Amino acid sequence: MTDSNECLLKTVGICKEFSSVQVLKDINIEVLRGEILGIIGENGAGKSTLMKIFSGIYTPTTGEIRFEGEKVSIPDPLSAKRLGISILPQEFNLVNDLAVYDNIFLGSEIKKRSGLLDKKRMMERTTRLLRELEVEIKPDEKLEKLSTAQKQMVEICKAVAMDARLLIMDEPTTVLTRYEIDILFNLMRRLREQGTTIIYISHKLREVKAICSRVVVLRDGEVVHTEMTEKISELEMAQRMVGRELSQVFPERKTPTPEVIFEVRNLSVPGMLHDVSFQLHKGEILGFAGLVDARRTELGEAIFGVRKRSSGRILMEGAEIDIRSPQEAVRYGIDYLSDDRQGSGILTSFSVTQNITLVSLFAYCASFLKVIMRKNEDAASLRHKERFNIKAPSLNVRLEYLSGGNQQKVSLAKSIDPAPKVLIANEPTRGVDVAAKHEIYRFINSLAQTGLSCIFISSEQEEIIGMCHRVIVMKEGRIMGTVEGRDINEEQIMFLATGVHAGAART
Amino acid sequence: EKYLKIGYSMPAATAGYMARAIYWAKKGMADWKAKDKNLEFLYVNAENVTKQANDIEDLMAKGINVLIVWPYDASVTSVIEKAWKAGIYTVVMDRGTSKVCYDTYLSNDDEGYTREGTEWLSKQLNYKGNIVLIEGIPCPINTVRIETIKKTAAQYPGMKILDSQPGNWRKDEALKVMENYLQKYKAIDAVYTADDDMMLGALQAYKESGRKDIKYFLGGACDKNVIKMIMDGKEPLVQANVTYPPDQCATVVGVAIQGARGKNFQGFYQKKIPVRIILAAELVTRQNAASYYFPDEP
Amino acid sequence: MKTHTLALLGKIQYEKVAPFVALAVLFVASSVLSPYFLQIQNLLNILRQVSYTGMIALGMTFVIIGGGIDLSVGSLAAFNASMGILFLNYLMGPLGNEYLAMAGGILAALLLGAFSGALNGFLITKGKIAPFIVTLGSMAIFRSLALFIGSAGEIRSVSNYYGTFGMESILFVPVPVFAMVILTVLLSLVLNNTAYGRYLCAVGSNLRVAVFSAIKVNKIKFITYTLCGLITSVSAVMLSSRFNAVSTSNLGMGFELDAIAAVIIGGTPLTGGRGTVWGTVMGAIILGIINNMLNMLGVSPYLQGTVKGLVIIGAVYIQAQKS
Amino acid sequence: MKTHTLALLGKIQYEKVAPFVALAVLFVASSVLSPYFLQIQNLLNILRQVSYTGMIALGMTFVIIGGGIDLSVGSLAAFNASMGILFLNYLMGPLGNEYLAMAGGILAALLLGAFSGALNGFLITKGKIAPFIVTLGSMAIFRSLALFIGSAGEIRSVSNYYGTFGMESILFVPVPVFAMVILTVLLSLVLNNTAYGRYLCAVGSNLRVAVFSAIKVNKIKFITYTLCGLITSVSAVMLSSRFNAVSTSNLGMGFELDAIAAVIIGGTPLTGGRGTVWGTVMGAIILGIINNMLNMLGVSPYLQGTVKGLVIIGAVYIQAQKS
Ligand SMILES: Nc1ncnc2c1ncn2[C@@H]1O[C@H](COP(=O)(O)OP(=O)(O)OP(=O)(O)O)[C@@H](O)[C@H]1O
Ligand SMILES: Nc1ncnc2c1ncn2[C@@H]1O[C@H](COP(=O)(O)OP(=O)(O)OP(=O)(O)O)[C@@H](O)[C@H]1O
Ligand SMILES: [Mg+2]
Ligand SMILES: [Mg+2]
Repeated sequence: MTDSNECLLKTVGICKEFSSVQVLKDINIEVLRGEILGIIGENGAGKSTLMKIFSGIYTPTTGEIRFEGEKVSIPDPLSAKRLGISILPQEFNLVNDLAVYDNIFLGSEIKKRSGLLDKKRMMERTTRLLRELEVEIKPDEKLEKLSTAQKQMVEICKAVAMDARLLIMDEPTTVLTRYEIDILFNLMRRLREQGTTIIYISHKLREVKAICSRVVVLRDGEVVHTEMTEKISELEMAQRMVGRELSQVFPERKTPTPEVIFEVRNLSVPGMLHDVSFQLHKGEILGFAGLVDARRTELGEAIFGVRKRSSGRILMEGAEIDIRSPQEAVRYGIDYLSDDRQGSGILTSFSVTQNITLVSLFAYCASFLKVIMRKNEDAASLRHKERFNIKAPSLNVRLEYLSGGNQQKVSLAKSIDPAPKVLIANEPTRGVDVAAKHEIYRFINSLAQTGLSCIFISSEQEEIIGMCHRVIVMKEGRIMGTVEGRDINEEQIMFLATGVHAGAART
Repeated sequence: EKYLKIGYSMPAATAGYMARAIYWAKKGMADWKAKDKNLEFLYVNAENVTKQANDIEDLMAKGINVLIVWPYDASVTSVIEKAWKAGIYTVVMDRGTSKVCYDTYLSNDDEGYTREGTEWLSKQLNYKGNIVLIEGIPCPINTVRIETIKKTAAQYPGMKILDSQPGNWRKDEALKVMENYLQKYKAIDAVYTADDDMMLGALQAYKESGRKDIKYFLGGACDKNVIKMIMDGKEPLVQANVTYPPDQCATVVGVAIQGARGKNFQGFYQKKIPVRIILAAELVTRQNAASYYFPDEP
Repeated sequence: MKTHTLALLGKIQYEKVAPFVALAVLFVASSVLSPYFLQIQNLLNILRQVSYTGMIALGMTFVIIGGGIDLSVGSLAAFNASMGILFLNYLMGPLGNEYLAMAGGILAALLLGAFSGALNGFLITKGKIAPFIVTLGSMAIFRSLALFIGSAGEIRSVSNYYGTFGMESILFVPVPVFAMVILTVLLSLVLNNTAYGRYLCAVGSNLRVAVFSAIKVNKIKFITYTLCGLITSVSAVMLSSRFNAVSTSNLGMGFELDAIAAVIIGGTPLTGGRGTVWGTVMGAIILGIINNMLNMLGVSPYLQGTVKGLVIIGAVYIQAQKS
Repeated sequence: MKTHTLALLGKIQYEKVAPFVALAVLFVASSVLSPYFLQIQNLLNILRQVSYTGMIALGMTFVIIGGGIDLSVGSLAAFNASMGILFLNYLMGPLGNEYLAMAGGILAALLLGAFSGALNGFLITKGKIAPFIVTLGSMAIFRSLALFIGSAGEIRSVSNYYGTFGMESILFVPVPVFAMVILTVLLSLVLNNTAYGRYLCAVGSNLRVAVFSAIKVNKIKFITYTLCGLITSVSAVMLSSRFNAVSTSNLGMGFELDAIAAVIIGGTPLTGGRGTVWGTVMGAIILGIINNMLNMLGVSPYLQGTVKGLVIIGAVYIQAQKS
């Protein structure tokens, strides 16, 4: 037991029920001043819920919170803010209709003496913050114009902008690449020096080990382990949170057939993509690496038919195809898994089943009237639920009641349900826990064995390196190069992505 | 002959009666134009008082020297006054203004309209019976009419007004109201709506209900179908009507032209045209119905 | 876990039953307040009185679920019914046979209805114009066309039978009520059991996701407005048959507000994405009962608005709370 | 990169200027079509004619940006103006001084207006009732109260000056136009340069985020409806001064549709989250020009609706395309 003056926040027997199901059971944790505390656990373990309790979005069913030794109640976000608790939530918490700087200062605007907004100063501070994070975004850019990764960076700025005493980061790095993550970590270290306490949630155990001083492991809403990070290995962390031995991470890669199933020639999108060409072999997993604003998302969207191409040809099984809309793409056997889960991936107001079968719905319909056959639908979604072990109270629960990672699993299930020949997977394992990741890797791999070809966009280099047969590296909408076999390693990729040698890129 | 640029502003056709009024207004304008080249008509319709105020301003902007206006209600007075003060020969019709700001006023007789009706109805029921009313849209003329009905009926102790609910001068709404009356009142002797659209709606509700107690349905303003009914005499429930002539809208054109040119009608010894002309509300029965039948009206 | 599911379902369920609750409360209140309310005939009257806007509200439900709105329904009804009757009258000559002519007229009205709706849909999808504006415009256009062809007066049908079929009853149930019930059953099947229904909700709840899910968004919207136009015409035909005529100046006036009100009172959010067809029917009936009671209690014409407003707000308040 | 961002900016800009473009097109067309159109007096007329609904539309803009809607503005105007005049007339006795009485009456109307708006806001936030329903209800309520106090007739003011001040001009600009311009400047300042403005957009764009960002959502909504009520009363006072009376049965009829139309034609989406105050003014003027031209060209009354509808749709179509 540490005495309260070096302990910033302390929970005593916190429980949380959602409509009579226990999500958190008797949580007792301490957050020490100036530490970076890691919290890990399977999808649905209760991490975000706990954080939402700290930030006043949920109130605990029972139990109490001690802040600076005193018992506090945090009924709403405002009181959390007053205590100096700032959260960077798992799902984007940004207003699309407002500019970047408006978002960063939303709720804590800088005002002139006249009471009017001091836009100039807010923009200046925004520019400074963004520069600290080394992202190139205009402070007065409309948020909706930004990419997932860029939004994430803005989200980070927003959380940092109000210099909080306790900063909670719920999976901030899911769409970030190694490069930005290093920047983020430097920032976090600096903050810690300035005395900010940080709670850091992630499924990337490597990061947890790298940045956190202590780690708390949650399983099914209970604290099962607390440990100094130097005393615990990644593997052990993983086993603690899953509660069983883990199989080896990446499955065996079988070399794909030489047959080219899909090809892109000189694809361009004005101001976005410049003369992109590549080939995809049957059964191949083709990785796309790059930093923020590599525009891989754009490439994916352009192929899938949601972005207008100015030029370029697309060939499927040798024949040229003209994709002008997602319907056509899907008809040709191409499907896309979006990295912007709630923005364009899933419908939070729809049930698990309804989401999973949304793209492939006709396959579950009878007669020309397209009557949905519930049985088949449920059967299918049940298969997916088990395969990815989606933690959901039932198949007809609205997705808003699922944890982030489980939503991601649904999103993946949705994109593979139509059994595409070519899957464009953008950040497929975003926010998914280790165990589930392994399942997903194994699954995609097995599909590849049976002839599925996959365009694998990911910001996690381990993933890319572990999964892909070939890796194409992009930068600002151009292909910088391709690495194969032996050459698939960090140095090569970073070199192509940044144009600088990895050693230098890292600082 | 003096060249007249005549602006004519009326409320829009929101009920059957107004449609007929507009028909006559156009007829009046067409007839006069046919026989006199020195006339120009600018005709406008308004859905509400604000629009009507705008209309009058627009007409003035187009430089009219005669204004014929059927005010939505007296609240438009001050706008009309502006035109009048600007030296435009102003003829106000039907619904009055709240002060004298016109050269001539031509109107139907709202009080006489429902007095005639109520008297007839009372007489038919020999001054004893239960009647239900269906009102129009709550507004001044409606108030005048309903008040008059109540006043007139009050003279006869036997005449009981059971209820008075708004049917907004609409057939379908009058029908609903009547359906509900029929549930509410087990014995009704007559239905008075002072409007033929509403009367037809009420009549239909009664027919559908299969009840036999009601003896008279009295509407008003001589819808051509109703007049036909009376002429043919095949519908014992509908035996009379009272005029509220929509052709006032045609008459008024003549009044305005004569007045603006400083003439008067045949047989008047005065130089100037009368300041106020009130058209009689006439009782229409099978005997005289034929002369009130205008098959061309909408 | 079980309990959890049930609880969640429970939560979802209440939304669905809320309108029924509100209706029940109103129903009980009415039967206490007025001795006439519970008469079978009165209840049948109410049902028939609401059936016309009720049907339209059903179409409106779909439109609103899809994230749109249709202000044109009222004038669309007037215009199509007018055209239908004109066509009927025209057919009487050549065809001679009254029934054929009637069939022709009705068919014309329905087709034209679907077409008018499709026109809205076309402008909204291809023209990329806000539904509110498109239908505000077409509201004005359809009305003025109706006024024009009927010079603001009545358009009567020359067939007498046309004037009766809308008033008949099938085993005590008035025809329009019958039509409304059938439509309700059909539409709730469509909404809950067909791909189209599922897509409609998707489009309404998040357009972007719908697009990424390879849903033909424009097609769905187009179909929906067409459907709404068609259903509106069914109601229009029934209504005009009631009077064997159309009053071009005021048939359908204000229907759009009544319909939208019914939809929202019925528990479908104006923001779209979800909704219930049965709820809408409840909403329509709630409005009908209010109007009926105003007459039954003989509320002064001036104050009727106040009472109506208060009750509407109250009815929705009941729903808003527990859910 | 540069070009990229520039392009984006360009796009954002067009949204803002689109209404002006539409207006320009209409303006040129009108001046070609009618010799009377360009007369100073006519242009001033148009401005004054639109200023009344224009002001209301400004309040409506805020409501809509906040993700709500207010159908009650029209009857609210009638009710508050009536009360204001009654109070004025009452004051004439004790105070004797016409100007004081007038000030009193106007003040009363404005306060009552704010209060009425606040009532809407209260029901929407605390009562958790959909804005559409609340304001649909209060629309009926305010109207019926107005009818009640004026027994459906007109309420005249006994002060003559009251009837003139609204018609006067400040350096050739009619008072109501002046008021509209001032309001527009103020409100666009509020929208773009105050925290409240930001919060309003946040609330309308994404309620969840607004809540998470520790914004007092209900307070923002409440303020907005109150503001709308207040502004509506400013317009109501001007309007009643124009008539020196209020037609309780008719004043403000259909204003809600005109106002909402102006907002949307002005480029503010009905879904809220963003919007421009100046755009709304343009929208109002566009509607005003359309009405003016219908008279200037003497379009047949029955066909006016058609023309109006087509032009409205066209005006928005122009905007919808390039953006
Ligand atoms: N609003 C809610 N209503 C009902 N159940 C909920 C709600 N929010 C979360 N849950 C449930 O609580 C459990 C924990 O959710 P939580 O989001 O805290 O998990 P998590 O640890 O953040 O998982 P992930 O790593 O995927 O983000 C999940 O089973 C989820 O289904
Ligand atoms: N300078 C910029 N200004 C505005 N938007 C930009 C800029 N640079 C890139 N974008 C946006 O970023 C997106 C492309 O970059 P993005 O970060 O998505 O590449 P990415 O490889 O998809 O990133 P991730 O790997 O995280 O998906 C596009 O949506 C584009 O609008
Ligand atoms: Mg989480
Ligand atoms: Mg991306």
